[in-house]
Amino acid sequence: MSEQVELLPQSETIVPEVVLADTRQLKRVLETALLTSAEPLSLVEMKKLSDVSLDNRQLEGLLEELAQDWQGRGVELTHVASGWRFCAKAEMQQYLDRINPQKPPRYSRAVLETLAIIAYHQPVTRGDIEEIRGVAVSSQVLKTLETRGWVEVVGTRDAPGKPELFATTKQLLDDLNLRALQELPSLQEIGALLEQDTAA
Amino acid sequence: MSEQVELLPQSETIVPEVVLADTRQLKRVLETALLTSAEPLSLVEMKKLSDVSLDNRQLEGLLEELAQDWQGRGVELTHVASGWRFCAKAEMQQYLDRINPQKPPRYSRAVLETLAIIAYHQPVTRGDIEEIRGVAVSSQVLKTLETRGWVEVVGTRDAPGKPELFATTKQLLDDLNLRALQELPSLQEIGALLEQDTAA
Amino acid sequence: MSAYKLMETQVQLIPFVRIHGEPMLELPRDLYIPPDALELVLDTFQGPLDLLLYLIRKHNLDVLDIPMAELTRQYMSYIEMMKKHRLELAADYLLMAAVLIEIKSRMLLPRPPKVGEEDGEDPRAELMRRLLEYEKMKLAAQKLNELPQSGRDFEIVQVLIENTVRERLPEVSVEDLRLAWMGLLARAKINTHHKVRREQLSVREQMTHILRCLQGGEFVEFGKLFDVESGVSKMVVTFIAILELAKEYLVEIQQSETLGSIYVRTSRVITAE
Repeated sequence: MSEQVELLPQSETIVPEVVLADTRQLKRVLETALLTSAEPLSLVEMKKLSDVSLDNRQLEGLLEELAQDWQGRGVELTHVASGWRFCAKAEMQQYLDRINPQKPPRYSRAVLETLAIIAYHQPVTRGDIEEIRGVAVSSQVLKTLETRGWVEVVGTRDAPGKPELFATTKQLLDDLNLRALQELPSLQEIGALLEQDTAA
Repeated sequence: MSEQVELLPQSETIVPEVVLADTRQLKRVLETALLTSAEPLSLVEMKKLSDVSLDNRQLEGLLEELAQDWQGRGVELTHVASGWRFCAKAEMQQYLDRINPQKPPRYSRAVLETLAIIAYHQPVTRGDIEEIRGVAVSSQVLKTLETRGWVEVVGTRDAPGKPELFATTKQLLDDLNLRALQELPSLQEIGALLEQDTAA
Repeated sequence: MSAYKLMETQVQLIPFVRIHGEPMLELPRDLYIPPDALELVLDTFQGPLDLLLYLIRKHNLDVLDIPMAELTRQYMSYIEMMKKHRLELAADYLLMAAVLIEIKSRMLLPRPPKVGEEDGEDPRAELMRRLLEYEKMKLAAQKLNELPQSGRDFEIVQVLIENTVRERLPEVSVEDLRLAWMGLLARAKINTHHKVRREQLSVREQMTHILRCLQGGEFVEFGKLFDVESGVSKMVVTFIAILELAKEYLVEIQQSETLGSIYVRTSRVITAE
């Protein structure tokens, strides 16, 4: 650790809260934790990795550096709803599919429409969904979305029969590489698209 | 890619089967595949990632290079029986544990009660324990405590069948952060608590 | 205020179906659909709103100015087929037919002179609203499906953590022991008078200690069992512990001659001899 000894006197003007050598080690640990974690890591979780206390700004600074370090690779550090995680770039998928050609099932229109209604109108009851779609919603459809972890019951409406209220989960945002619901395609744009079409 | 232009003429002696730019891309793809695969990847699988055909030697050469590139990081590329995979270094474990603390398992009530009886009534035989608990004490329970180093046989009682006498060890005191058995909650206090409880 | 006209182009939102194994990229131009294709069509449409939207688009109709008579007639011809073949699926469609006919009949009635805003409302308004809302969700569903999806369009990195040898052992606290004991007391209704007497733990501990000292089975000189440096109270405790052990027949105390050395050993050895 002669490095540390040499560096300390130099940093007399600004006293860094985290010493350079420690920063390097912390980045190694952060990288390892992010690479090995099955779920995105939140700032709160990542702070536990540091021996010295870090504020959000410092930690985010390190994460940005880490993201920079990974530029040009097939894998990138992304910021999603529940935190940060490494994932492969979409352009890599064609290669990865060669090894593992199994794909998750494509969802039926019934499932996708139900998901869209829950995403854009949440919280909604099954009745609300049926009202918009104009048909009964099979339990299977909701089950599919719940099993995938994309949709969950968040309460019941104070109405006869206490119908359950469905909403989308963080998992959905994570799986779509989004940070917040606002990042979903905007309904206004979709509406505008319809108008454009009709105006044409 | 001026690099490529400069480098290619140099390699006139050996005509590489894989051009340098392609090699770089192949390494990116290899790295991505290894990072995203849940299982170790075999050479056969990894060959599918290349657009040009590779022999084992070439592929292994690339993997060695990749392993080199990762040196000094918290994650390393390792060669296991069924292929190659990235794996976190053991030294990282302590940090990763901070984020994902495994919940320590708990002992059954039988184990805890047996331990309490041995602690408060030592030295006791299995018969004594059974009398107090009102049920048979399985060998497994005593074995668990002995294996843990918390209980040991300190003699036998001069009675038919020469039952073994169990007592607690210093290790138990150490593990409970006690200096002496007297520091255990006194039975009187416990009894008082119970009476209070039942009176309440 | 330009009218909403739904473009023909959106017909492509409907996935193609296969009839007799032949892909059908577009639904038949005419309204007649062969009976055996109907089931497929029924599966193709997501419901009456979807079917209505299809009819409106196919004929380049204006949602905001639906020609109710024509739309209802076409819709009914579909329904007739459904009734014959997949009655159980046709309920929602029949309901919609009722709605359509109701709208149509209200439009046929002469409109009363404007009394209030509500009365002047176009009977088609609610249907239009629903059609437009559904269409929006349909498009939203498509947009959602186009977003890159984890596992389908990109992979999550997952590097192994070798869950190292370090096996986690259960942790026990003093509190656990206290609770265990309370459980015992509560359950077995142990005679409190007997068991919760003033337990002299220090004596018990010392008894264990002495048994350990005697583990070799040899006689140990009485005095050697006392640690003079540990203080008077400890020595008293040791003495009581030896007496207690003797009382419980755990040790044997021998003195071969008066005023001679006293020896202690575990009683086990005696019987072993």
